Order: sequence, then structure tokens, then C-alpha cells
Amino acid sequence: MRRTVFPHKLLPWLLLAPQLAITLIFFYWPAAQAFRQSMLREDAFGLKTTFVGLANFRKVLADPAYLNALQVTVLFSALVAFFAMGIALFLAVQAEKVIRGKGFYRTLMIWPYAVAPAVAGMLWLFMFNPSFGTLAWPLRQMGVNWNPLLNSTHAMILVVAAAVWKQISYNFLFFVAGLQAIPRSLIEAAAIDGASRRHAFWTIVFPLLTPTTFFLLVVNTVYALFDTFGIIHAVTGGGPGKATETLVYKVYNDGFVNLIMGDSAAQSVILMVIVILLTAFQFRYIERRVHYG
Amino acid sequence: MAEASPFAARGAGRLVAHFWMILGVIVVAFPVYYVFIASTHTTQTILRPPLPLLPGPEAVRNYQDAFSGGISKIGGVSLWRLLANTTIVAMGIALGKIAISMASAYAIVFFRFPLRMACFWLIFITLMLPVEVRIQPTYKVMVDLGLIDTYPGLILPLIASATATLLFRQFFMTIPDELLEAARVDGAGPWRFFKDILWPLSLTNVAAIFVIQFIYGWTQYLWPLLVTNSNEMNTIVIALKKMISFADADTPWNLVMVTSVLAILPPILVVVLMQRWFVKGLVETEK
Amino acid sequence: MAAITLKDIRKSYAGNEVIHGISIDIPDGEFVVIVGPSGCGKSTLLRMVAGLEEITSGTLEIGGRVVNDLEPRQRDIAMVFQNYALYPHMSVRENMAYGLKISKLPKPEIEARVARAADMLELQPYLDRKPRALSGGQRQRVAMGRALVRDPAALLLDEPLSNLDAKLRVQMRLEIKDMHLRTGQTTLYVTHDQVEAMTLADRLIVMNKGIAEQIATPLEVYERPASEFVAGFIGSPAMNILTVECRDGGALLPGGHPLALAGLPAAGQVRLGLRPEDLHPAQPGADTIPVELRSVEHLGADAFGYGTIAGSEMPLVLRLPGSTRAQRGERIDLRPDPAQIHLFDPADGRRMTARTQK
Amino acid sequence: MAAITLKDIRKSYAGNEVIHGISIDIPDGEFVVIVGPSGCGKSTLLRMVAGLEEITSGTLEIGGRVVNDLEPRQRDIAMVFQNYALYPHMSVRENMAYGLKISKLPKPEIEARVARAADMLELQPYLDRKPRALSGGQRQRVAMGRALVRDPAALLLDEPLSNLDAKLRVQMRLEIKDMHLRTGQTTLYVTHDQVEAMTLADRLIVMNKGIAEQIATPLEVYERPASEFVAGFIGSPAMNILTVECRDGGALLPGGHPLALAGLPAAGQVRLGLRPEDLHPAQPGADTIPVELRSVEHLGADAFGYGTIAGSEMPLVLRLPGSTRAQRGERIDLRPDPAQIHLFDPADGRRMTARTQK
Amino acid sequence: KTDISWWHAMSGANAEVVAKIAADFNASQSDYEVKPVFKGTYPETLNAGIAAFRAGQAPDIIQVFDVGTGVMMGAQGAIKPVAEVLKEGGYSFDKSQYLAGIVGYYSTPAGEMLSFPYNSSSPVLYYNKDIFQKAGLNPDQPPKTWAETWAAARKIKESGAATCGYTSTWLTWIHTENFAAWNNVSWATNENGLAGTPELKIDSPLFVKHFQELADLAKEGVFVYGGRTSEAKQNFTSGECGILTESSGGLGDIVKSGINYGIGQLPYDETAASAPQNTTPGGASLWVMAGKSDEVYKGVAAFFNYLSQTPVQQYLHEQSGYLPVTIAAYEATKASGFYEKNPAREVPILQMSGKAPTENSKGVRAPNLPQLRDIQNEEYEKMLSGQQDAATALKNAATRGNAAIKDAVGG
Ligand SMILES: Nc1ncnc2c1ncn2[C@@H]1O[C@H](COP(=O)(O)OP(=O)(O)OP(=O)(O)O)[C@@H](O)[C@H]1O
Ligand SMILES: Nc1ncnc2c1ncn2[C@@H]1O[C@H](COP(=O)(O)OP(=O)(O)OP(=O)(O)O)[C@@H](O)[C@H]1O
Ligand SMILES: O=P(O)(O)OC[C@H](O)CO
Ligand SMILES: [Mg+2]
Ligand SMILES: [Mg+2]
Repeated sequence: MRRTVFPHKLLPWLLLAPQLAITLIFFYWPAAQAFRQSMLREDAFGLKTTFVGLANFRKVLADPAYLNALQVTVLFSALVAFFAMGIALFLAVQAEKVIRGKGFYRTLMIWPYAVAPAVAGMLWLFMFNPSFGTLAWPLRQMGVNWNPLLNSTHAMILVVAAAVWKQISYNFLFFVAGLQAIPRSLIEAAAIDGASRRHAFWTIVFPLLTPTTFFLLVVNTVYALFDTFGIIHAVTGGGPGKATETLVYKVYNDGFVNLIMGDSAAQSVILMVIVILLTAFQFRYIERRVHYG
Repeated sequence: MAEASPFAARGAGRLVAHFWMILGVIVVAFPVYYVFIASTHTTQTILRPPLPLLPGPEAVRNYQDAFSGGISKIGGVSLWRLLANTTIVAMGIALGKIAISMASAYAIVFFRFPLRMACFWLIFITLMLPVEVRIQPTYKVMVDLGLIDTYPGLILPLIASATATLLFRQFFMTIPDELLEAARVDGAGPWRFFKDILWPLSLTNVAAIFVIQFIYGWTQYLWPLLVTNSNEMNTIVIALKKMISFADADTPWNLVMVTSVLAILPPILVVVLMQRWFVKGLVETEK
Repeated sequence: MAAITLKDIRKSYAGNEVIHGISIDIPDGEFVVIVGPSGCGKSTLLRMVAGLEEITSGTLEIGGRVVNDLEPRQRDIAMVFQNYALYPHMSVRENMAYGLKISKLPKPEIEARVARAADMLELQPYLDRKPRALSGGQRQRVAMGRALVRDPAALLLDEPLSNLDAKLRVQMRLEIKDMHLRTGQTTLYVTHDQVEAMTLADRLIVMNKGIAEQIATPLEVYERPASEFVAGFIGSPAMNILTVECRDGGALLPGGHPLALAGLPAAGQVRLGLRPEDLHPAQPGADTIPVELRSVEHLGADAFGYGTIAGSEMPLVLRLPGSTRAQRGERIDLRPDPAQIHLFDPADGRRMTARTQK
Repeated sequence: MAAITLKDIRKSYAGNEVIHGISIDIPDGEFVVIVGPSGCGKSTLLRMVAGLEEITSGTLEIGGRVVNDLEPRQRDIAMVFQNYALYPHMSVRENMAYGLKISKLPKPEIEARVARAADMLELQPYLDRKPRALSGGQRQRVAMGRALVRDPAALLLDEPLSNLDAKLRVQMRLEIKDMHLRTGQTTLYVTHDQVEAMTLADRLIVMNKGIAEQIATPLEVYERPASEFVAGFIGSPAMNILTVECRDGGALLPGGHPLALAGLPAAGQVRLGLRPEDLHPAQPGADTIPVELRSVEHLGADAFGYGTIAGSEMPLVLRLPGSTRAQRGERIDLRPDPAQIHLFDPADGRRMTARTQK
Repeated sequence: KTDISWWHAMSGANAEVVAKIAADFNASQSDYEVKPVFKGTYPETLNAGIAAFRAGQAPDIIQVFDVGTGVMMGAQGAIKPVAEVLKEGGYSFDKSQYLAGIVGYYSTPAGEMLSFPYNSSSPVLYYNKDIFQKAGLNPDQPPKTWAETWAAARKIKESGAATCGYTSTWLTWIHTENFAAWNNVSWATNENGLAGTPELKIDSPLFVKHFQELADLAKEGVFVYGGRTSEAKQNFTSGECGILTESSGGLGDIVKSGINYGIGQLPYDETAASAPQNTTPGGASLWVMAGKSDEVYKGVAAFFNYLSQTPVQQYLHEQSGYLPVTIAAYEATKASGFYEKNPAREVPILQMSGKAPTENSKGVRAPNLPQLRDIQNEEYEKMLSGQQDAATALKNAATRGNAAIKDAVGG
């Protein structure tokens, strides 16, 4: 909580107005539509519409495939968030340790982010196709029976790796910025207190980095839940079987490909609720541990 | 003067750090390298994997071809037009996002007003729904507002994300009270404080957000595809996607790769140019 | 320029009151110094005047206007912060010029003022550095400079000199005094330094736990401290305060030693305050206190002796000339100056008798 | 516990040398105080000893080991920072316990030590607060506490008391002295406070612009300052230093006033140093200096007089008893104590004559 | 001038073809201007069309992939039948001038053609002649039946001529839908759904036998699974696999890859009574959206009429590898000697129009064909990774698929 604030009452509303307006028009309005649609059963073109109440929800929740997607999502998101943040943090710290070449490393680290997902999907296919992938080949040479097309575990590893790869750059950038904001004297104080670098990292740097970490946690959760759908779409298409079908992929697939509008809308409403709860949880319980200097 | 980071390691530790960074960079940047490599081979070589790991002999020819006709027009639109469109969209998204999210984060952190927390939540929930799952109603809004085939149509819906707001909120909360107090005593109102104190101190974060959002805007695919009906409004990624067809024999993969390299270059340029802001931002200061 | 009036100002943090109602009228141009132990609320009080802290209750007037609800910048004040609060991204020059730039002073005027302040503060060589590349004292001088360049109605300073070296501190202190005489700005000044407090203040506010124990001129505070707390707090080394049993014409000291001393009540317990400099070495007698020296600190011009009243554990501090050769373990007899004794009520610590005027 | 040896230690920032070669042998257990004007390099020197700042050249030994390239934690030191450097995410208790926890002390031992330090620093009520909710002085006490609870071979303190009030400062000063006697830790202590410097130090390092002007015991520094700079820096108010023309048996003061004074060279210019307390009011005569009082500052026990030598603009500071009634505009005649004069070479400011021993 | 918007999903060289045809049409007359717009992949294009329709901004013509046909047919009121458009535009529409297999697929049970077949394909067999040689197989004689194919594939693997004997794209389209048509077995009831709501029959014995053979081959490592759509083509062009079944549209890649390939008909099952029957088309067709002005419809009719013209069809066919839709175009191509130079190009046409389609071979239709394919793929993948046998996989696919159909028709 801030000790001092500006006393204006109208100004903050003016400042908020653009964001609120855009949010209302492009988020709340469509979300309300999705909510409406989740109570309907209709064909793709909206020509025949029947109100079915909560039937879509009942159907979705009773579908074992939905439960499966939920499990896949939890596993997938946890893995992606953990590795994407862990690796990025590790590399950000390494980057701060070096004295020369920092800028060089930083520039290269952001590259993957510059690759359009449309191109990235193509690349991952080229690289990891079990038969001809440039990187699958050495795997096979090493005796790994690499087959993400049929082996669920391999498929999961592959999509997690691809999703993590896309996100490392992002996290890396913010961790670097976060590390730079930590007052030098505190690290020095820890060094004096006898803390080894590792210890100082976990007891001082990491806690002081929590605003960044928390921000990234929220962003990465959202990323893993939503934005990775393009990768899954391109790399495994949810397969083999339903091994990599996440909730969002299912929303997309049911709505976008299979054109089952009601189900898809019901799923996105459920998804919204889940994510709102999750975020509320993150802000309520995790942000308590965040230290804002 | 950029002085050594307090994290700087001594002796062997520094070498180990270099080792990890090099490894990280190799892993992370490899696919991009891969595109570059592919852009220097013939289509045949590209299609007969595994692709060699070193640049091939066709580099000069591919790039020449690309510029002397191959990709100077994609789908009837000149490459420059595509790049210009993409730049406008990416800049619009990046700058728009920074502007509106800084403003809202500023309101939330540095003011107290009724419904403050409600607004906070109202904005944060928007983190939760990507374009893909709300495409139809959003499209309808675009039509109703007459934004189809316009730059605002390409830009506006994509700046409605809360991530940047969240980031700025987090950052603003770490600004010491004393700075605000000193500025207020110095006679700074909200605008001056923002412009003179907060903005310079946020540069690192602004730079990070800018890079991220610029690239985000640059690589958008689904949304531009939906709201543009005229080829003249296409972005480079749509054009690129149009060139790529796995099922199609005549996809000139070598030129696709050249185009990909060209499509990746501007964002990388942005990263390189923004680089100095990362260094400049907070390194010299002790908040 | 403006008078400042505080009427029963209070401050609570989350229901926890830390300032318990302070009232004072500060006429235009007065230099008021606030002293008190760490955590007593000095900074909080100053910050309320500055408009940085909301006033929980009470009224604050600056220049006759009630300003409780005005912004700091509407109050026409300048302030020096205890922890500098320099803008980390601005050079020293920019830090100092910032307030002036905001008030839209012409460029040359700004430059002139900054140059003048930099001169006074010996900051010229650092004008283009960022705060980070400055030493602690240099930073504090920049913070001072930031306030000095402006010409506010009231100047608020929170321990502005605490990180300066002795020489610079003296110099700065004189500068501040001088500047005050020149500009006549109403000034509120928080300090821990006795010398600053005594020499700068037109009036002192001695605070204790959120209460103003005494508001008076420095000499009055020194010579007639309103309470045992003030007596103990002002003066260095602190006043010795003993509980004594009065009897006719004298008192029974701790350790059972009788002392003949005028000016005491006829009977009952009182707290007797004796400043170290009012205890003069003398031949042993009925009117002297026998003291066993435990240690002697040499400060150059003076020395402090730390001892106990013979036969007791009651500590007593003495002030000795710098040239003293007194040694640990020696016994000295001291005669209190009967004109310079202070009596406090053992029940509430308030002053009991008027101290005889010199 | 360990001796600390500095051999020609130098420090440059980006090619700009700020410490120009300092050498000193600090035997195990000595208490060394570093004083000097703001920006002279005190903190930098301390930070090099701590291992926080790379040593540009020279060798640093702690306990006989060359530690130039060792990490701070390998040097077995504790340090109190000038700007506190408290961990904002830890409570006061955790801040203090942090170093102990790292060295894997048993829990009860940690608690005991923290409690002891909190007691000494009057921090018990705040043990569970975060630094953000503390006053400046409270924060500084926590910073002290963090060093006190540990038992390092060497203790480094950078102006640890500068934000404390007078009373607490005296108390803390005595505590530190006491603790040092008990533990015998080698201690390096940076301060601006003359009293601290004089009373705490076994030896003083007086620094000026990155050079150690004098390394000696406090009394020696006070009584035989090695240079004009030291003379002017140590002692408050500062020593008066005049340029005089010597003649047989005396000198010509600024303003053309002749003064009979023993101990001067036969001829030539010298810089004559006279401490304020060594100027005693006397009947006008050949051996007195006539002074016109410009102002008098009352500090309670003492008063300082600021004047000029009659007929000149040469300022002179005097120390008067607190009870003085001397007034601005009065003329006083002062007799310098011939045993207490200091002579400096006008060319390089070095001391010329040995000061007569008392 | 009336603008006619045409949303399509053609990328790569096919996009160029689209552009050229539109440009040529625009140049050929002065009343209408066709404006092609790339809208992404097939599903993306369809969704864009749907969103636009719902917002009242539908394009005039939209290209919809084969599996979306059912959806479009269900959307009466959203579309206008092509036959009607042509007729109202004053063009006589003679069904008999079009290839029967293709037209049948895009028509109502009553025979009214609903969409214009723009790009149609058919699955064929590709084989690597060099590998055949090495394995001691006759490089001029592609296997005709599945049994022969399996034998050849095994031989390739065993002889070490290649690490993989056989691979295939689109297990759903080739091994399920076309397998049914080609072997004249039922894929689903109600004429495979063309005549009404279908009920899947893909768990019938012939399917089970066929898929069990595939599963066994997969276990032996003779069959390599490449993915749900056309990914497996790469396994063939890279020389890893000796035999591939894939769309005729995939030919170009194979030519480009430079391998020494041969083409054969899609294999059939020799135990099936009337095999080979005929194959059914893949690819996509052009749909006309409802609610446009007469002017627009006239233009669309003119454009479709233009598209049907022999030189245009011929150009389309020769450039893209998709099939010509008019008999005249086919004949003209044949006459030009194109097939003598490119014998492989004729195979899919012969396959598709060799025999009059039966109720098992007119094509398949379901309101939710994409979903059915998803379900099948999931079950097939489980089968191929050894988690279940073919009978179970097909049983599951049928049961789940039927439930989904019931859902989709609003049961
Ligand atoms: N990072 C830096 N870059 C450049 N110069 C620096 C840096 N840090 C300190 N200095 C300079 O080095 C000199 C010594 O600084 P240092 O902090 O040691 O002074 P100090 O004696 O501790 O002063 P103070 O009593 O004011 O704290 C100063 O002139 C300062 O401006
Ligand atoms: N934000 C806060 N929340 C709760 N208590 C606070 C807060 N800020 C200050 N306090 C408490 O209020 C009291 C007064 O604090 P203040 O900073 O005014 O003291 P001070 O007299 O300036 O002390 P110092 O001389 O140490 O600077 C202290 O006990 C402090 O702990
Ligand atoms: O590969 P294509 O373009 O011939 O299409 C194949 C079929 O359409 C799959 O349904
Ligand atoms: Mg304070
Ligand atoms: Mg310092």
C-alpha cells in the first residue's frame, strides 16, 4: 500500500477511460455474447437457435474428454510456466554475471519471440518430425525412440518444449529488468552477512524479484492456458489421441473446426470462470508474498 | 556510466555464466538460425531433410531472386506495402498498449478513488480470453463500428490486454514513496510527476513492453486475417502464410525462408535498438 | 512567507495514534526546530505540514489559510528529506533545477540559482553526476540544494545535516542561519543535533512519544526544562537526575550521603537534576558530592567523566576541562551550583520549582 | 579476530583515482576511526576492506591472508551501511537473524542474540515490523543490530549513529565502546562526529581527498595535528588559523596588530593555529589579541563567539562559558596559551614545530 | 462495376492461380470485378465466413473444404445453390457436362448442385522406383491391392532397401472414406449420409481387417505413421518410405523432391466383391452466400460460367494438379497429349469416373465431419501405438462418432 497518493478524484477516471472503454467493447461485450451463446444450441450460421438453458454445460461437464482436457491443461500449464520461468530466470541471472557480451546475449535471447507463430509451427515440424526432423535425427541416433506422433509422453514433451521455447524470451527480458531494479546495497549487505551467492539469491534477490515473478506467473499462466493453442495446433493437433488436447484447444477445435457453437461457448464460459478464480487466487494468496520494495 | 552489475561474478564463475549463456542462446536461437540456413539452400535441399547446419551456396541467388521479383509482390501487394502495414500495426499496438496501460496503471497505483479495486479487476480479467475464443462477437463489433479494413480495426482490439497494465502496476508499486513526495513538494502535479520522474524510471520496462508488444503486433495472424478484406491491408505474416503451403508442390521454400528472414529482421532490429534502454534505465540508479 | 498554525494536530496509522495533538503558532519568519528521540513523530509532524501525510484530525494553517486538504505544491513549501529522496535519473543539476523548472522560472535565472546553491554547498564538481555516483554527504547536500534554490513561503528540513562532516556541518549550519536571516522564511527544522537545535532555533519543540513536551526558546529549554524528559534530552552529556529525600536545608542522596543544598522543599521525595557543567570540583564538605570516577573520555577541548556517587551505584556524569588529568578510580568532590538545580515531580516528571534566573 | 593490513591501497573509478594509496597496520583488536570531509573516500575505503569494491591496486590482508580477491563472506566481517540497506521483505527480527541463520547457529542461540541486541537498541517493540514502517533512526538501529548480533573477526561501520538522537547516540556510543572492550573485535568505524571519533578510537585516520593526512591516537591528532587540514578538521569549533609575520619574540597579526608570543620562529611567514578553547579572556596587553565580537551562539553549557581581529576582517572563533553574557559588538581581549600553539608551513600546510607537551 | 468478393484458402502456387483466374475474368468483361481474398487455412476461411455472415457482411463467394460441405448444406438460408445462381444468371446448367463423381458429391440427394467444385482431388499410390529396384520389386508395376502393397512394403523393409515400407497421409480420408467407396462398402447408413442422417458403419469386418493389417504393419515398423493430414508425404519425399498413398494434389511436391517415383491407382481390397468401385473427391468447392443483390448473383454466375470454360479448367488442372470438373476440359487435356507426358495426372480422374457411383461411393456427408475425423484419428493413433486393436478402435470410433452425430443434429 502506498503511503502517499495524489488526491484527485476525476483524473484517475480519465486515465482509466481508454483502457476501460476498449476492455468493455472488445472484451466484456464479446464475453457477454459468449455467455449468451453458451445457453443456446445453434448451427454455425446462427440460423436455427434454441434456448437450452444449462444443457450445454451439463453436456460438457459430463464429457470424459473434457475431464481429460482439464488434466492435460493442468499438467501442461504447470510444466510450461515452471520451465519457461525457471530457465529464463536462470539465464537472466547468468546474463547479469557476465560483464562483457551482455547486450549480445540479450539480443539473441529475444529472437524466438520475433518468429511469428505461423512460422514457428512450421519450424517445429521441420525440426522434430520423427522421420526427417533435423533434431529428431540425433535423438534417434542416441537410441531414443522419438515418436511424438504416437507416443503421448513424447508429444507432451514436444509441445511443452515448443511452448517454453516461445516464452523464454519474454520472461528473460522481464527478469533482466527486474534484476536491475534490485538495490545494489541489499546484495552487498547479504554478501557481508555471509551469504553465498546462491543463498543470497534465494533469500534476498528472489524475494525482491517477486513483483516481477508474480507478474510473470500471471502472464505465464495465461500464456500456457491460452496462447499456446497455436503451438499445439501446429505441432501435435492435440494428439496423439487426446494426449495434448488442452481446454483452449478444445474450445477452439469444437468451435472453430467442428462448429459446435453451444459447447464451445459453454466451455469458454467455464474456462473464464476457472481462470478468474485462478487469478483471484493468485492475487489474493500469492501476491501476499510479493514485496513491493 | 554503466558500472558492473552487483551480480557480476568473478573468475571462474564468469566463465561458467558464459557457458550457460552460450548454451541458452544456442538452444533458444537455433530455430531462427535454422530459418536463416534454409534461406541459403535450394528448395530441394530444404525439402530433403535433415537440413545441413551450415549456410549453403544458394544464399546470393535466393536473396537476389527474392528481390528481383520473387517476393517483391506477394498476392499482388508489394513487399514494402506489407512491411509498412505491419509496421503501422505493430507500432500502433505497442505504443497504444503502453499508452493506455501506463495510464490505467498510473491511476490505480497513484490515486485512491471509489471503485478502484473494481476497475482493477475489471481490467485484469481481460487477461483471460484470447482472440480465438471470442472471435465472432468481436468481429460483429468491428463491423458495427465500421472498422473492417482499417488500421484502427487492426490495432484497437489487440491493445485491450491487461498484461502491460499489470506490469506497470507491479513496477509502479516499487517506486519509493519518497520520490513521489519529493516531486510533490517540488510542485509536480500528476502529469509532471509522470513525465519527469515515473517515465524515465520506467524506461527499462517500457522498452521491454515495447519490444514484446511490437513483436506481438508484428506476428499477429488470425486477427488481421479476419478484419482485412482487402489485400492492400495485409500484413507480412498473412502474406507469408499465404506463400506457405505444405500440400502444394510449387511452394518456393527457399523464397519463403528468405521472406521469413525478412519478416524476422524488423523485430530483431527493434530489439537491438531498444537494447540501450535496457541498459540505461535502472542501472545507474538506486531507488 | 507565511505563518504556520497547528491546532491540535493528530495522526494515526491504522488506528494507532502516533501524534497526540500538537498545537503551536509559528509567526511568519520564525525558525522552529523540532527535536526528540527517534520515533517520537518528528518526521511525521513535518510531513503533515508538508501535505505528504494526511492529517487525522486538527487544523493546519499556512499563511492564514487552512491547508489540511491542499496539495503540497499548493502550500508553497520546500522540503529536505531525511533519506535524500533524490531523483535517481537526474543529474545533480537537474535535481536542483527541477522545482524551478516546474514553476517556470526563466532558464538563466534557474542556472544562476543552481550555481549559487552549488557554490554554497561545494557541489560544482558534481553538477553533472547522477546521485548514485555521489558519497552520502554529497547526496545530502544535493537534497539541501534542491530546497535552497527555491524561495518558498516555508522551508521544512528533516535532519538535513546528519550525514555531513563536522566542518561542513558548522559551515552549513551558519549558512542556513544566515539564509534564514536574509530570506526570513518560516522554517521548520528537525534535528538530532543539540548544537543545531540550540543555535538555529528561535524556538524549540521538544517532542516525546507524539507529544510536545516543551515549546520554548533554546535557552529557556536548556535552563528551565519543563520536564524530566526534556531535561534529560537536551544537553550533552545529559543532565544527571537523582531521586533524593529532602530534609531541612538539604537532601539525602542515593547511597545515604547527606548534601547541604539550598532551594529544596522542606521534605518529601523529589527528582533532583544537575547538569554536568554545574558540578564544580571542590574541597570535600557538607555541600559536595563525593564521586568515584569510573572512566574519562577526552574530547579535546573537554573531557567527560563518568562516575558513581561514592558508596552507591548511582551514575553521575561530569564535565571536565580538556586538560584534566583525572583518572579512573580517583575520587572527586563536586559542589552543585545551588542556583542551577532543577527539581521534578517524581510522580509525573513535571518541573517543580522555577529555576533561579542567572 | 584478525589484524588488518592495508598496503598502498588505491581505487579508481573509470580511471579517476579517488583513493591515492593508503597504508596502515591495524593490529588485532584495535578500534580505528576514519574521519574526513564528505567525499574524501571513507566509505570507499571501508567498502574495499569489506570486499564490496574491487581494489584497484595495493594489497589488503585480513588475519594475515591476502584477501584482495576473496568474496565478502570469506573475509569474516560484519558491516553497517550508511544507508541502512535493510532487507525490505524481512521483519526487523529476520533482518537481524539473517547472518546468524546463514552461519547455521542453533535457533535458541539466534533468538537469544537477537533479543539481546534488540534490548540494547531499544527495538523490542518493532521486532515484527518491516523496515518500511520504521522511522529513520529506528532503521539505523536495525542496521546496527544486524552487525552487532554477529561475532565477526572485524567489524566495519559506516556512520552507524548519524541518524540517532543525541541521547541515544551517547548511549550507543558507550555500548559500542563497551562491546568492543568485551569482544576485542578489530573495528573500522567511519564517522563525522567528533565526539565519536575522539572517544571511540584507539587510533584515528584523518582522510582528505583520498589521502590519509594523519594516522594517530585521538589525543595526538588533537594536540599535534600533522597538517593544517587536520588541525582545521578536528576540533569543534575548528582551530583558528592565521597567517602571521614572525618577528623576534612575537608576530604581526592580520590587521597589523603585534602579538608577543613565545615559540615562534625568528622570522618569516607561518600559519599560526589557535584552538578556540586556548584563547583566554584577559586584560588587554602585548600578549593579547583584540577581538570584535560579531555574534554569540549559546549552546547551553558553552557558547561560541564569532568575531574578527580588531581592525581586520580575519575571523576568529572563541569558546566561552555557557553563562557568558558577552554580546555582539563587544570587544574582548584574548591571551593565547603559548604552550598550545600550532605552527604550519604556509607552503604545504605541514606541521612545523612540535607542540609542547602538557 | 459490381464487385464480387471471393474468400479463399489457397496458398502458395495455388494462390497465384486464384489471382490469375480472377484477373483474367476481370479482363474478359467489364461488368464485374472479382476480388479474391486469402482468409487463411480452410477452417479459418470457413470461420471468417461464418463470423462475417453473422455480422451481415458475408462475402459473395467462399471456398469451403470438403469436410465443411455438410455444414454448408445444413445452412439453408445462408447459401444460395449454385445451380440456381447459374440458372438465374441465364446460363444453362447441364449436369451431364461435369464429371459425375465430383458433381454428385456437391449435390443434394435430389441432384441439385449446391456448390461449384473448384478444386477436387483423389487419393493415389506413389512409389519410389529406386527403392523398388533395390528391394527386388518390379519398378514398373505398382501394387494394385492392399495385400500386394503390404507384401511389397514388407519386402522393402526386410531387404533393407528403405527403413519404412509404406506410409500414408489422411487415414480418415484415404483409409476410411475412400476405402469404403473404392471397395464399395458402406461408410454409413443413408447413402453415407447423403440421403439423411448417417450412422457410421466403419466397424464392419472389412474395415477391421484392413486396419488390423495396418496396425500389424505399424508394429513391425513396416508402416510408419506420419500424422493426421498430409505430413506423411515428407516421409516419402525424403526417401524414408518406399510407398505412399496420398492425394493427387500432392504430386507436385513429389516431383520437386526429385525422387524417381511412379504412380498407381489407390489399392483396393481383393476380397471386396465389386472393388475397385470409384473414389470420392477431396479438396474444396465454392459456395455462394445468400442475401446478395441480383447484380452480384449475375456476376457470380458469369464468373462460374467462366470457370467452367474448357481453357480455364484446363489451365487449373494442369497448373494445380486438381481435377478438371467438366468432361470437355478432360477431353481437351487428353487431346492435348498432356496425359501422355504426365500419365499420373489421369489416374485420379479414371479412378473417380471409372464406374457410376453406388450409394457407397458418392461421397460421405455428415453435419460434423471434421469432428468425426478427429474422433477417428484419436482412435487410430491409440491403435497404432499399440494401446488397442483395430476392432476396438473402429468400434470406439463408430460409437463415439454416432453419439456426436446425434448431438449435432440436435438429438
Ligand atoms: N560509483 C562511483 N563512480 C564515480 N565516483 C564515485 C562513485 N562512488 C563514489 N565516487 C566518488 O568517490 C569519492 C569518495 O566517495 P565516498 O563515498 O567514499 O566518500 P565518503 O568519504 O564516504 O563521503 P561521505 O562522508 O559523504 O559519505 C567521492 O568524491 C565520490 O563522488
Ligand atoms: N507507515 C507507518 N505505519 C505505521 N507506523 C509508522 C509508519 N511510519 C512511521 N510510523 C511510526 O510512527 C512513529 C513516528 O515516526 P517518525 O518517522 O515520525 O519518527 P521520527 O521522530 O522522525 O524518528 P527518527 O528520528 O528516527 O527519524 C514511529 O514509531 C514509527 O515507527
Ligand atoms: O490434400 P488435398 O488438398 O487434396 O485434400 C485432401 C482432402 O481434402 C482431405 O479431406
Ligand atoms: Mg524522522
Ligand atoms: Mg560515505
